[in-house]
Amino acid sequence: GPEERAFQERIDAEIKIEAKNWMPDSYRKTLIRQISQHAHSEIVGMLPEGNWVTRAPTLKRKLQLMAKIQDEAGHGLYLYSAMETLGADRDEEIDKLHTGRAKYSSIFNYPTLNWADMGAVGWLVDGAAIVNQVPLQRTSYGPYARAMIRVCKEESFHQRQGYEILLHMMRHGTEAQQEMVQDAINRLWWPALMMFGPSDEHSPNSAQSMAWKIKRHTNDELRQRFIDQTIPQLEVLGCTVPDPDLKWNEETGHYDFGEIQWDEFNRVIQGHGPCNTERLNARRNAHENGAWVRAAAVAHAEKKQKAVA
Amino acid sequence: GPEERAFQERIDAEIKIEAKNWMPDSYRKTLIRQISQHAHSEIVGMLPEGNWVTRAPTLKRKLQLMAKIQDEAGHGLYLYSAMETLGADRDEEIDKLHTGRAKYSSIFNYPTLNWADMGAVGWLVDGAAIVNQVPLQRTSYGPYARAMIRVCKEESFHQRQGYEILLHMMRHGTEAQQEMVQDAINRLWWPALMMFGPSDEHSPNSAQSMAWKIKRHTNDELRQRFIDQTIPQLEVLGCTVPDPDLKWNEETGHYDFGEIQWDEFNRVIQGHGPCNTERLNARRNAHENGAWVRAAAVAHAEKKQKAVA
Amino acid sequence: MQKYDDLTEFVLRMGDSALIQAQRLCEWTGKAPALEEELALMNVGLDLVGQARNWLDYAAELIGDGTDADALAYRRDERNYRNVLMVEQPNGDFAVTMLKQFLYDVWQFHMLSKLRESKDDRVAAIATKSLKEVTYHLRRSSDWIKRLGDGTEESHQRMVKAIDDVWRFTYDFLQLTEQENALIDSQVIGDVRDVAAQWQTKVNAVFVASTLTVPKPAEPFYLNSREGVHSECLGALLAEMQYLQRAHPNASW
Amino acid sequence: MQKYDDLTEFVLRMGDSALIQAQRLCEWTGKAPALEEELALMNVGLDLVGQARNWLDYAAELIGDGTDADALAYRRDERNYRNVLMVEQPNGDFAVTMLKQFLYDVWQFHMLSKLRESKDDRVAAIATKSLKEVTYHLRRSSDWIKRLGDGTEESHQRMVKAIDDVWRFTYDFLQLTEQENALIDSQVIGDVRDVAAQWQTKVNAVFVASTLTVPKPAEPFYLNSREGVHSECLGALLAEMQYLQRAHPNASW
Repeated sequence: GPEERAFQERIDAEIKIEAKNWMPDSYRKTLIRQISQHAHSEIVGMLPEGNWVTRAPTLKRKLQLMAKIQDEAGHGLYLYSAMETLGADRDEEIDKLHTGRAKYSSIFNYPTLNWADMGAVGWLVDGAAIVNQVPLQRTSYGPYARAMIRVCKEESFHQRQGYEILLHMMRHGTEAQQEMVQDAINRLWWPALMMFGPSDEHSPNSAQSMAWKIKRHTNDELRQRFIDQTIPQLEVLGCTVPDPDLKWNEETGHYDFGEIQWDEFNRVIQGHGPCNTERLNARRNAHENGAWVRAAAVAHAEKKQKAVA
Repeated sequence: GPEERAFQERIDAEIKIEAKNWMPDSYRKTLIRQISQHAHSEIVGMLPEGNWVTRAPTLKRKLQLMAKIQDEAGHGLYLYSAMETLGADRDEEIDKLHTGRAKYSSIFNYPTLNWADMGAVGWLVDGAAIVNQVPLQRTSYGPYARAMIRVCKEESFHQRQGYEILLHMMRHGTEAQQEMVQDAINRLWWPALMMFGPSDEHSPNSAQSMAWKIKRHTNDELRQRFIDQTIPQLEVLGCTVPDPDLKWNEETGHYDFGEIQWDEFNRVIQGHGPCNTERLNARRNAHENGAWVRAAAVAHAEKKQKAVA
Repeated sequence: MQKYDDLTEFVLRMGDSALIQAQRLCEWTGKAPALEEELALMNVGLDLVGQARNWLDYAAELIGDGTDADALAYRRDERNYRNVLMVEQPNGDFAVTMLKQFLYDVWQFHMLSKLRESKDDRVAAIATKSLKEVTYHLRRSSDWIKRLGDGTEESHQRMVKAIDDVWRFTYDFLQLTEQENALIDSQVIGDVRDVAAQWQTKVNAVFVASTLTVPKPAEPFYLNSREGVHSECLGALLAEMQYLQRAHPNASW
Repeated sequence: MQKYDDLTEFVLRMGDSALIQAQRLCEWTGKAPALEEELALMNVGLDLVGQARNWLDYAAELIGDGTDADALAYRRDERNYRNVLMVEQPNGDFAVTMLKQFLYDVWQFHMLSKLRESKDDRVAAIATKSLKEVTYHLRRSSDWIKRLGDGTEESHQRMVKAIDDVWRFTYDFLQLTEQENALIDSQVIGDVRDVAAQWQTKVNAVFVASTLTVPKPAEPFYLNSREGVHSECLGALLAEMQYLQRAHPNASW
């Protein structure tokens, strides 16, 4: 129809779609799914950090980690707001998370097993997130694009902080601390690469998302970009990644790397990762235990309104 | 009446009263109160130890503390059994504990604040308990006297173990450990003296209990005995007690000591000690959280019985 | 137990209280009743760790034996901690958590207000900076007391139970020691003698607005935060908080 | 991560499992549903710390660098612990606790039965001594599974939920490593290859008698206790358990 044509023309002309504009139903649904997954990831992502925030080793590191967790709660809030401009309901989408009908980033189903994980999560996980998200600052839906600008800025800060945690441990740490860093990288490297999603030939929705300019690069392109920018940083750390096939390819100007264990990826995505149960239980418990608090807030607001009326 | 006369003659002749024998109602009530308080004290006494059993510093110390806690549960069981021979109901008496109508030893309302407390509790608290209880091995009510024989034997063991914990820390410990020992003694000394109850002039029930040979010594006699036997051990430790008035009296052949803060004692007894709330909440929570377990055990036993019938 | 001079002890009290309150807030990560609260609890905690660091930096300078804020935070045992008893209490449900926060915020607010007038420049500066943050903390926690106290029947009952659970620890907010009075007399610290009354007035006002009954004033008994005689729960809190520094005594993080 | 020779690794696995299971039981002090259980839980825990000490004494001798059982228990971090994943899981309610105990007891029972036939005298001796205790543990925990599974509707539901919560960690009981197979082949340890099947048979039998459904066998995935890749909860457990040794590194207790 003419609406659909006008919509696509607007996109092709790089003019943002706003909440009030007409949009195809499937565009709306795709965005709601993507933005809510992103918001859920921010919220679930607080849990592995919550495992260490009570044990942060210095006041400075504690402050940094608390600030990061606070930012993630903030990201969750902007993203749910962006999602709500599309007519979605936050409670409904959160209910999908709690009942296993909505996804979140697979990486947060891995455990954080030593303090260096707090550095490695910042460096690798936020790093991978940024590579994914930088193009989203130009995504076609205006409220999402604007939320991403703010999110990316804060995540770049987290990434540098994470890297600095690791660098400090490698340069000024004891042998035990250096081992922690290498151990964290060993455990998080492949899961970080999986964050970009299936390889292009197994990513059927990508073409439509590209046409709508929701996505602007394929999963494999982004993964390669992440690897290319991360390996030099790895070398500065003096660490390695657990991939014997990783090497610089003069011809392509990129790093070659080994095969990702897609079995593991699929298993985690399907709910059978090492911490899926713990993460979802934690979220569900928080929600259930908070029900009386939310009810009280509503009841009090109503009383106040009545008193004014 | 003749029954009452026969009862008192039996007591005067040092023949034990047994469950099947006639006894005055007030003798029965006095015993139920005393034995149940004693049983409650064993159970509540596990709580301050539970605060440290997860943090015991070596496997040996962990084993000792676990064994002690196990023994205390066992003492609770014999004592409730002895009490039940008097026609009392365990659940009813425990309910009195949970609703604040029954007492337990005031000492367990003090917090355990460092590892040396586990030694000092064994040495001083079990030590005071033994001084109280040794004469109870000859108390007039048979089941109680026999329970006390077993209890006293195990408590002597705990006392020696407690003392050995402190002696090891004083002789082989760091300065920080030695400070812990003195700190524990400073905090527990006066509460241990209070365990013997009010001084004789304020202990109105004692005379009748003495006549019935439930008690065989006054509170003040037992307190003096405890001090006299403990101070030489204190000197071996190389520690002090927080009592400037404590000194050997050549004339009496006993230690003189300062005035006990009876205000503090009364306050603790009345439920306002430093940990009364925590102790009772812990017991109540255990009981409430265990209700479904006990119900299941009963239901299962009934099913099995039906299957047999 | 280590005892320092009067000013150091006082500075440790302010710093330790902020740190332990923040540590309890950290325990809420991922458990808050709404995402907005997740953010707000962490935000308040962040302010408090910042305040704690400022106080402990100063305490370390006063002690002057080469110690630093991290050593004070991570290597003192419970007998050497000086925090008010309220902040170490377990979080319980959201009612207990907000009540503890509120009772502490009222104290902080009035203490810091007066401490701005300290002759000791550092105390005055830390108080001035902290007060801005605490003004917001107090507004927020007061609002929650009202929402929960005058919300639903359930929330009201939970507040009543929360008050019953923690009120006995409030005597810390009402008492000054001889040493603290000496600091006031010499004007090293501002005149915080009125804080007890101000604390009572504010708590009263918020409780009344929240349909909650104010218990009679708690009386000091046995537990003594200034002498490091804490509740048993502080030991477990420190075991967790200090683990890495204890396990790796010579590490730099 | 520290790796030792195959026998040492195996001995650590047995010892660490007993120790961590016992530590979780210690957490029950004063919280059990009845006084009889207070006694029984502590009694089982006591046996297990005793077993842990025997295994860790032997591991220390095998390592032979002057370490001892206490150093192994109190100064290794979570990446060096070798316990099966089941025992580190949080206690949850009494259903979860008894289920974890039962699943572990079945494994212990069959492992120790076979380990008595080890050519290594120490392994055989520790197994023989431990088996007597574990026979009682297993009888007791089996009885509780039946009582709770076939008790009330509530207890049944709690057991169903407990199985749902922890079943995924049972793969530890079904797998042997190459290194363990090598120990069996050389008869250093008894032939524990049948333990997986025995474990399944016994668990099946007790579940059926308890009106509980047996889930399909858990599959190994990612968490790997032999490589020290544990659940997040182990870190917090060790922070508490090891605190005093960590805080006072040169102390003798």
